[in-house]
Amino acid sequence: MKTESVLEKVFNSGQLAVTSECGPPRGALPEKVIEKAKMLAGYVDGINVTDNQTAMVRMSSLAACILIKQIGLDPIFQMVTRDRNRLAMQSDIIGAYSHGINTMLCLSGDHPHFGDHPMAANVYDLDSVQLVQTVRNMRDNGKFQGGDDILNPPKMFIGAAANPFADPFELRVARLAKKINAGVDFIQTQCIYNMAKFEKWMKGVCDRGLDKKVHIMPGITPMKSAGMARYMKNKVPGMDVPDEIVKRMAGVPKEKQAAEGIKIAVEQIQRLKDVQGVHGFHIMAIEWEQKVPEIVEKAGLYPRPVIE
Amino acid sequence: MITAERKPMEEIIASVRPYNRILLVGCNECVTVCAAGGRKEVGILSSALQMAFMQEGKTLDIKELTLERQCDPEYVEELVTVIDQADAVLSMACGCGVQEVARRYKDKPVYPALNTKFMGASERQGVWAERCQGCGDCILGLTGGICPVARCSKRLLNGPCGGSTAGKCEISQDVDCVWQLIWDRMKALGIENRYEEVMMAKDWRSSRDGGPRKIIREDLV
Amino acid sequence: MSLKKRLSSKEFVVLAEMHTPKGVNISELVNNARRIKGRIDAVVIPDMDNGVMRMSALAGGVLMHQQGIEAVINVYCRDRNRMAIQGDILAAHVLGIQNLIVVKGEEIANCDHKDAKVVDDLNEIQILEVVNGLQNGTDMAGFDLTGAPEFTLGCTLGKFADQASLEKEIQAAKQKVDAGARFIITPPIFDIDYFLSAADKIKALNVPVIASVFLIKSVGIARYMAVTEPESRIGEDLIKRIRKSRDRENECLKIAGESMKALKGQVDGVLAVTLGWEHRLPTILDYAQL
Amino acid sequence: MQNQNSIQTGKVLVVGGGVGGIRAALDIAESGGDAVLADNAYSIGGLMTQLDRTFPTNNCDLCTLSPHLSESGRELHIELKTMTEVTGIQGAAGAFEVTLKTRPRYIDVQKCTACGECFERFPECVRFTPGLDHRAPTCMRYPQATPWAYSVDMEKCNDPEALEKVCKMGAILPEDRAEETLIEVSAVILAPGASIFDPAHLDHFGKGTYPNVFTSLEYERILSASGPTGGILERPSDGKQPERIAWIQCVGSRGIQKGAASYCSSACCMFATKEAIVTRERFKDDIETVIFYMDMRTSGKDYELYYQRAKNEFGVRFVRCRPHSVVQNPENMNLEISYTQDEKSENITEEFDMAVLSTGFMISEETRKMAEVMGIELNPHGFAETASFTPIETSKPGIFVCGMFESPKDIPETMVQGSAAACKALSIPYRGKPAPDHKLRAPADDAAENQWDDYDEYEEFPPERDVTGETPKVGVFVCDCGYNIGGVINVPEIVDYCKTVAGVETAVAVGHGCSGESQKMMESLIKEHQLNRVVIGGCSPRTHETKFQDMVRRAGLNKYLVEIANIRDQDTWVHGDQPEIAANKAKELIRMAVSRVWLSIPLADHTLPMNKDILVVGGGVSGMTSALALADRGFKVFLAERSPRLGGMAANIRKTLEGEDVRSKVEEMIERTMNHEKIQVMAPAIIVDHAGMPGMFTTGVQSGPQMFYSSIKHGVTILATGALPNRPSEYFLNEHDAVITQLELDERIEDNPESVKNAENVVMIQCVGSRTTDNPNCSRVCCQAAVKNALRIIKINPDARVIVLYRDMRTYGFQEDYYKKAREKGVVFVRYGLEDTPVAEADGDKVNVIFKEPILGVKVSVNADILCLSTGFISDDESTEDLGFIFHLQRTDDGYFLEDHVKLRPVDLPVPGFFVAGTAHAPKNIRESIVQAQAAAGRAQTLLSQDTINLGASVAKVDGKKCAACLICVRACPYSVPYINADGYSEIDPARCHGCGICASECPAKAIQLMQFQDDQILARLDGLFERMN
Amino acid sequence: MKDFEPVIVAFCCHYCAYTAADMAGSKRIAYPANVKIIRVPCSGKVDTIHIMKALENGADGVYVAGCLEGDCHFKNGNLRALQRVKQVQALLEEICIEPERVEMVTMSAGMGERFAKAAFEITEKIRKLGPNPSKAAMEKAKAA
Repeated sequence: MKTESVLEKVFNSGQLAVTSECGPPRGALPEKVIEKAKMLAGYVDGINVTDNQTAMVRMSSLAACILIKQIGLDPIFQMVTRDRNRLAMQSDIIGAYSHGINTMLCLSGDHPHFGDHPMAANVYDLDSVQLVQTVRNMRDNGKFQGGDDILNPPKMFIGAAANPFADPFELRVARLAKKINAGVDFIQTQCIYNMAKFEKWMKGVCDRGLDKKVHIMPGITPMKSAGMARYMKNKVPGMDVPDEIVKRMAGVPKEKQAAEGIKIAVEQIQRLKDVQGVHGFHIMAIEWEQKVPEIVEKAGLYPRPVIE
Repeated sequence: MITAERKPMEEIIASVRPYNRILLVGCNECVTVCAAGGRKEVGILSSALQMAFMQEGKTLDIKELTLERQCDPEYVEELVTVIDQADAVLSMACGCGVQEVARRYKDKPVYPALNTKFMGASERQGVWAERCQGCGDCILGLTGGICPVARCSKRLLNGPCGGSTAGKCEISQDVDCVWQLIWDRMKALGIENRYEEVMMAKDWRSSRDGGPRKIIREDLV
Repeated sequence: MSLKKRLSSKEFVVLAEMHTPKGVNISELVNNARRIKGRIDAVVIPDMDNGVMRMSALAGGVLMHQQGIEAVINVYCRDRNRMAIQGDILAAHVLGIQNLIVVKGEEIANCDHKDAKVVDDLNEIQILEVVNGLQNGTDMAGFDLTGAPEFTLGCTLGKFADQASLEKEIQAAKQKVDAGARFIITPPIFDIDYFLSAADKIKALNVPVIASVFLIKSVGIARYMAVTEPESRIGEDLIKRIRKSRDRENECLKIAGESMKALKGQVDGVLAVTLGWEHRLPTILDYAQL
Repeated sequence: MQNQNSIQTGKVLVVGGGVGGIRAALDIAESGGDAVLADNAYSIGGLMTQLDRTFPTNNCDLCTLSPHLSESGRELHIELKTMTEVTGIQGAAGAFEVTLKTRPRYIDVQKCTACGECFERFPECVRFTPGLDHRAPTCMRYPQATPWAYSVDMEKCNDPEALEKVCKMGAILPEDRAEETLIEVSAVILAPGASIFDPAHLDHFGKGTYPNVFTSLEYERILSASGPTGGILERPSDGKQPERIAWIQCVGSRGIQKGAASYCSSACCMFATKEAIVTRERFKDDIETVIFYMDMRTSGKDYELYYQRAKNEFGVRFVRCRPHSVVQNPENMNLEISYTQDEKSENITEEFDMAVLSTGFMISEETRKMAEVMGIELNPHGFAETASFTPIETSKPGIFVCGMFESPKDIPETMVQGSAAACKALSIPYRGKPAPDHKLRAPADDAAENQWDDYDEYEEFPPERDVTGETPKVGVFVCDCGYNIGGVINVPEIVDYCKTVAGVETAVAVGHGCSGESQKMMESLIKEHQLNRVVIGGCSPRTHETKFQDMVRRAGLNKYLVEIANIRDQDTWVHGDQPEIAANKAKELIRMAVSRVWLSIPLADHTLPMNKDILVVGGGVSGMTSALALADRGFKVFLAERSPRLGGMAANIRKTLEGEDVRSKVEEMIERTMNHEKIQVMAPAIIVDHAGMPGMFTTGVQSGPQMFYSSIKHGVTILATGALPNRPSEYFLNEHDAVITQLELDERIEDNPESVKNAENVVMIQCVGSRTTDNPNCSRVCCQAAVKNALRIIKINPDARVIVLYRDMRTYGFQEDYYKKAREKGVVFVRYGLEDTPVAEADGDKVNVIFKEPILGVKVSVNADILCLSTGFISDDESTEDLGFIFHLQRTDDGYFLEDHVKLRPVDLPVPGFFVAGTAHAPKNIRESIVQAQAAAGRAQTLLSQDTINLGASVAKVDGKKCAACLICVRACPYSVPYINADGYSEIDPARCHGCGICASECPAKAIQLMQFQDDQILARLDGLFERMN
Repeated sequence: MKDFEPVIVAFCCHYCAYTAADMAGSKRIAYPANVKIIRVPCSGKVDTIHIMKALENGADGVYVAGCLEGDCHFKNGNLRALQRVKQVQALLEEICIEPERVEMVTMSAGMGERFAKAAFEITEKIRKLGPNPSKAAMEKAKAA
C-alpha cells in the first residue's frame, strides 16, 4: 500500500470502486458542501471535489475537502494547474494531507476563456502530467519539486483524468502511458457514451499492459434530458455522444427522459463492468447528485465494501 | 519578428490631445514588416490625426519620421535635430522603440501608437501568428520544431489536453491544437515513440519569471 | 589526401565530372570547380567524349590543378594518333596531372563534326599499355625517355543490360585491368539494387570500383533515357517521383544525391555526372551527405 | 551571305479591314514593314464589331480589341484607305502595281475631329459609326472608330454649302471626287471576309414576313446594349419579352435549302450556342432556349466543353433534327416549328415566341469580282483556292489570303491566318524600283553595320536637353479644338488665368494643338522661353499623348516632361451646357497638371538588346514550318526535336482528305530543314532548363545521342511540340488484328492496298477516346479522316460496304463536300448516342460490330473485316507538363498549352516571347497546323524586328535604403516580379515589371515608387486642386 | 448648406474608369463637375495615403474607380483597391468622419453612362452628407 486512501484499498481488494463528485458552492456556504456529500455517504468510495470547475470561481477545493473530511467521508482533492504555480500547489497539497486528505486528482483545468474570468492570467507553471510527477516525487521521494526534502511527505493516492475521445485518438493510449510514466495511480475518464470507441481505447490500453499499472474508472454521467444530450454532443469539446443516445433520449416523452437517462447510465455501467481493465466507475451526476445512490444501487454496486 | 498593431484612434487622439507639435516616429524594422508602423502607416496615422483634430478646430504640427530601428540608440539619436520642434513624441515602434526614445529624450513625453503583440511569423500576406514566447530555454528540438509554450492555450508541455477536437483547440476553431501539429510532425519524422517521455517541469527562470533579462556577449562588449 | 592514396587506403572517393567550355571562356568552369573544392576528391575532365568539339581535357585538367583541385583527365583514341597521345600524356604529367582515365570515344557519326577523319591509331588497351610503357621510361617505339611520368590509371566499364552483356563487359574490363588500369568507372547507375546484384562480378576485377551517378534533369530526360536506353533501367517509379514533385529540378538533384549516398559503403567511390548543371553540384553533394 | 538577310520588302497591300486584315496589317507594321489597309467601308472593323459578346468568356472582347483598332489608325507603318476598292493589278510577286479606287468621303479625315456638329445639323446625310449611331450595328462599348471621322452621303445632301459651313475645321469637302491611286507593293493579302446568307427567299422560314424571325447576327444586335432596342429583348410583333426562343442551324449551309452553300459554315454552331448561353445567363429561366441542329460541330479548342456547359449548366436544349418549316400563328404571332427526329417518326410541332436562323457565310459578288481583278483562282464555292501545305497562298504567287475568304471560319482562326499571311507577305522580296525607305529590318548578324540608322526613327529627334537642376519653367498650351473646347469655354480667358498660376512661365492658346502648325508653334515657344515642363490643355491623353510627347522631344525635352489636362473629353464635352462650370473645371484641371508636371522628371524608356535567334521546340510539320519561315527571312533558328528524326506525326500520314501526298511533302520539308544553313537541328534534344526574358532567353538543351548539354541563347521561343495519336484500349485495339486506327488504315490503304481490297465490310467507329470523360474535347480530325479513308476504300473496292458509326459528323468547311460525296458513293453513316455505344465481339480473324440502327430502332450486327477506330488525338500530357514547368506556361485541363487570349491572341502564349503552333495548342489537321506555324513565325517577327525591347518608363523602383525586405511586394505583385536580392532588399526587374504600381502602394516602408506615378506626383495633383483652400 | 458644392476626387484607373470617363465625354453624357479625376495606371496603385491626403486636403468625398471584378488589366489590382477603401472607411469611422465619403466603384471601359451615373450618385450622396467635417470645422475656426 502506498497510501491510506480508501480508494486504493478498494482497488487492492479487487473490487470495482465507485466515486462521484461534488461541486463546491459559489459562496461561503459550508452547509451546501456537507449536504451534497451526505447524499453520497455509503454509496461511493470517494468524493471528487472540483477545483474552480469550468474556470468559474467557487469555494476552494481544499476547504471543501476539509469540510467533507470533517464529517468522516473521503474526499478526492482535485487540483488544476491553471490557477496556481508550483509553490501554491505544493503548499496546498501539504495542507490537504495535514487534514488527512490522502487522495487527489491532478488536472490541467479548463481554459479561463470558458469561465467567468476570461481576463485572468492562466498560470500553467506545470501541466497535469508534471503535477502528477511532482506529487509522486513528494510522496515517494519526499522531495519538493525544487529538490528540497519534505518533512513528513504527503502520502497521496494520485489520480488523473483521461479523455479517450479527444483528438488525435491514436495518441490517447500513449497519453495515458505518459501519465502512468509520470506516476499516476488511477484514472477517471471523461463521460463515456460511445461505448465502442471506449472499448477500442481500452483494448489499446490492455494491449500495452497498461491496465496492470493503473486503475481505470470510466466516467458515467446520466442525461437529464434530450436537450442535455444534444448540448453534450454539440457544445462540449472532446465529448463523443453517439446519435443513438440522442435519439433514444428524444424518443421518450419529456417527463420520462430523466428516468431514461438513469436507465442508460445503469446499462452503461453493466456493459463496462466486464471490460478488461475497468476497475471502477466515476459517476458524475452534474447538479444531480441525489440520483447517484439510485444509479449505484441499480447497477449492482451497492453496498460498498467495508474497508478495514 | 515582433508584431504589433495600431492602437484604437480614440486612445491615440487622447494621448496627444494636450500637444500642438507632434513628432510621429515610425520604425523600419519589424513593425514595417508587419505593416503596423512603417512609413506608410506613419503617413496614414498622420493624416488621420490631422483630420481628427481639424474637427476640433485645431491644426496639429506633425513631423513624420521613420527611423531605421527605434531600438538602437544610434538611430534614435537621429531625432536630436527635430526633437526640440515637438511637444511630444508619438512612437509607432514596438515597446522597445518607445522605451528607447523615452530613455534618450528624458524631458519629452513619449506615447505609444501601437500595441506590441507577440513574436510571430507571417502565415501568409497580411496574417501573422504567434510562434515564440521568448521563454529563454528552447524545447523545439523535443517537440518536432513546434512550440507548445507559445502555441498551446494551456502551455501544456505534455499535451494534448482533452479538449482537442479535429485538430483544433477547445478555445477556438481558429486556433490549431498545437499538440496535434506536434504529434503529426513527430509521426512524419518517425519519432512518435519519443512522445511518451515525460517532459519535465520547465525552469521558468530563463523566461520573464526570472526577472528582466539581459544578454551580454562578453566578446562583443 | 591524393586520389591515389585514398584508393589504395580504401577510402570512399567522391569525383565530379566537369566539362571544358566550347570556347575560351573558362569562368564558369573555374567557378563551378571552386564551389565544390574540398567537397570532392578530384574533378574528372572529359576530353571530347560526348562528340562535341571543345577545349581539350589537358587544358581543363591544368586549370583545375591551378585551382588546387586534383584532376583526372580522359584520354581516348578517336582524335589523336600515337604521337599526339604520348606527347599529351607527357605534357599532362609535367603540368601536374596525376590521373588518367582511358575512355572509348563517341562514334563520329554522333559528333558535332560528323565529317571529321577518325584516327583510331590505338585502341583502349593499347593506350593503357602505352601509358605503362611511358611510366617505365620508354615510348612506343622503344626509345628511352628522359624522365618517366607517373599516373593513377583508370578505365571504364561498358553499359550492360543483362547478365550476358555484363559478362562481356567484364571480360573487356579485365583486359584493361591487365593492361594496367588501377580503377574502374561504371556506367551511370539508376537502379541501385540491380547494380548491386551485379557488383560482385565487377569487384572481382580487384580494382576499386567507382560508380557513376548521372543527374537526370527533367521528366523529359528521364523519359528519353527510359525509352532509348533500356539498360539504364529507369522505371516509371522514378519518372513518377519527379512528376509528382512540386519542385522538379530540386527533386532531380535529390535523386542524384540520394543515389550517391546509397552507393557509399557498396563501392569504392562515386562520380557525379551532371552534364551542364555543374553549378548544381553543391546541392547534390548536400543531398548526398558525403 | 549574311547581307542577303536584309530582304528588302516593299509595301504590302491588305484588302479588307476586318479582324483578319487588321491583324495582318498590324503584324506587318510591327515587324517593321509597311502596309496599305484598304477597306470598302467607312471605317474598319468588319464583322466582329457587330458582335455583342464572344465565347468562351462571354465577354465583350472589343475592349481588348480596341487598342488594336486605334493602333492601326495611328501606326505610322499603316496607310489606311477606307471606302477603297482594288480595280486593277499588274506585275508579279515582289513588284505588283495595284490600282485603288477611293470613293469620295466628302470629309477631310485629317481635319475632322468627329465633333458631331455636322451630324447634328444634317443627320440624314452624315454617316458615323463609332457605336454612337443608333442605326449602326456597332458595339457601344467600343469607343472609337477608325478613322475617327465622319463621312457624308452627298447625294442625300440638299444644301452642300450650308453643310460645308457647319464645320469650323473646314473638313467638309463638297467637291471631293473619287480618286484613283496606283501603288507599288511586293505582296497582297486578301482579307475581304464574307457576307451572310440572306434567308429572305426561303418561304418556309418566314424571314422577312414574320416579324419574330431573325438571323443570328440580328439577334446579336438585339442583345447588344448598343443595338436597335438598346439591349432590350422584345418581340417586334407585340413588344413582349419572349419566353421561348428557337435557333435553327444550317440555314444557308450544308446545301439544305434553296440557294444554300454546300459547305459547312463552321462557326454557326458555336455562334448559336453562345447566343443561347448569353440569353440564359441574362434571363435565367425566364427564357427557354432550344437549338435545332443536324450535327453539333464544336470541334475547336475547348469548344466541346462549352457545348457541354450550354447543355448541362445553362439548360440549353439541343434537338437533333431538320425543322422543315416555321409557321406563324396569326393570333399571337407565335412561331410553330415542325420537325421529325431520327428516333421517332412522328411529326413534332413546338411553338416559340421567337426564332433565330443561324445563317451561314457566303462569298459576295463584290469579292468574286475583286478576285477576278486580282487574277486568282477560286474554288467552286467562290473562295480562294489553296492547298494543305500552302494554306494561305492563292494561285498567284505573292497574293495571299486570310480569314473567311480562304474558308468559313471563326475569329481565332482568322486571327491566326492574319498573322500567317503577314509572315508570308513579308517573305516576298521587293523587286520593284529601288526604294530604300522600304527596307525591312532584319536580324543583324554582324551588328548590322548601322545600315538601318536612318530607318530607326521616322522623325529625327534632337538630343535631349538636360534639365536637371533647372527650376521648373512650365509652358501651358491650351487647345480650343474648334467647337469642342473653344465653343464651350473662353480659351483666351483660360490662358490668362494660366499665366497667374504659380510656376507657369508662359501660357498660349494653340487652336488645334494636334495640327502641324500648332505643333511647330509650341516647339518654337518651348525653345524661345527655355521651357522645361509643358502642360497641354486639350483632349484625353489616351488620344494624343504620344503626339505631344513627340512634339516636346522635337523641342529637345524628355518625353515625360509633358502633362495633358483633359479639358475636352472630361470637361467641355460633359459640361457643354454649363460654360462657367466648365471653365472653372478647366482651370482646376490645368492647375492640377501644372502642379504635377512641376515634379516630373526625365525618364528613360527601359530597353534591352534583342537576341534575334529563335528556339523552335518540336520538329514536326508545325515546327519545321515555323523554322523555315524564319530561317528564310535570315533568322538563326535552333530546332529542338525530341526524337532522332524530324517529321512528327505527319510523317505517319499518307494522304490528306483532298488527296495530297503528305509523305513527299514532309520529306521535302525535312530535307530543306536539315540543310538550311540558318537552322541548327538538334535531334534528339530535350529541354532541361530555362531563364531570361523575351529578347534574351537562355534555354538548356540536352541533345544528341549522348544527351549533351548546351545552353542556347535566343530571343523568342516557338512551341510546336505536338500531341500524341490517341490509342485507348477499346474495341480490342492492340489485341485483335482486324482492329486498327484511322492512321493505320491510311497507311495500309497507301502502302498495302491489297490488304484492303478484299475487305467486304469495313466499320469505323468515331469518337473512340475523344469527347469522353478522360479526354473531353473533340479531336477535330477524325471525321475528315473517316471520310477520307472511306472514300479511298470505295475507290479500291467499289463493292466494299463501309459503315461509319458517328456521334456528330464534324466535316466543317469544305470537308462537307467530301462527306456528301461519301454518302453518294454508298458509305453508310449511322449515328450512335452515348447511351447506346457500339459493341464489338471478336469472331475469328474478323470482328462483329453490334450497333443500334436509330431509324429502325433495332440492333444490327456487322461482321467486319476491318474495324477502324477514329481515336484522334490526346495531348502529350507528360511533355507539355514538363515544358510547362520549365517555361512557366499554363496548360488547359486536358494538357494543351493555353494561349494568351483564346480569341484575339491565339498564337501568343501568356509568357511574352512564347508562341505556340500546331497540335501542342489543340487538335488540328495539317493545313491548320501549317497556318498556325506560319502565324507563330509572323508573331515572332513582330518581336524580332526590334533591335531593342522598349519597356516604357512606368516601372516600379525600389529604394534599397528604405526597403525592410518585408516581402509584401513579393507577395502582392500579380506577376511575381519582385524578389529579395543578395543585398537583402527587394529588387524589381524593369524588364518584367508591368507598371501597375500595386507594390508601390502596398509597400509599408514606402520604399517603392512607380515611375511616372510617384506618390509626390499624385499628391501634387491634389495640391493643385486644393490650392485655393490651402 | 444650400450653396454647398462638394469637391470629390476620383482616382480612375487608366484602362477602364478613365476610359469610361472619356467615353462619357464622347457621348456627351453630363455629370457633375464636382468630380475631379486623377488618372492612375491601375486602381491598385491608389494608396491608402492618397485617399487620406485627399480628404485631409479638403476633399468632401473620394472614390476609387477601377475595372469590373475579374476584368482588371493587372489581374487583381481592383480587389486590392477595394480592400484599401475599406481600410480607410474603418479609419474614418474611428475619427468620427462618415465612412460613406469614401467608396469604390467599378466599370468597364465602355461604360460612359455608368461613369456618369456613379458621379451623380456620389455627388448627391456627399451633398447630403455636407462638407468634410474637418474642413468645415477649420473654416469655422478661421472665421471665428
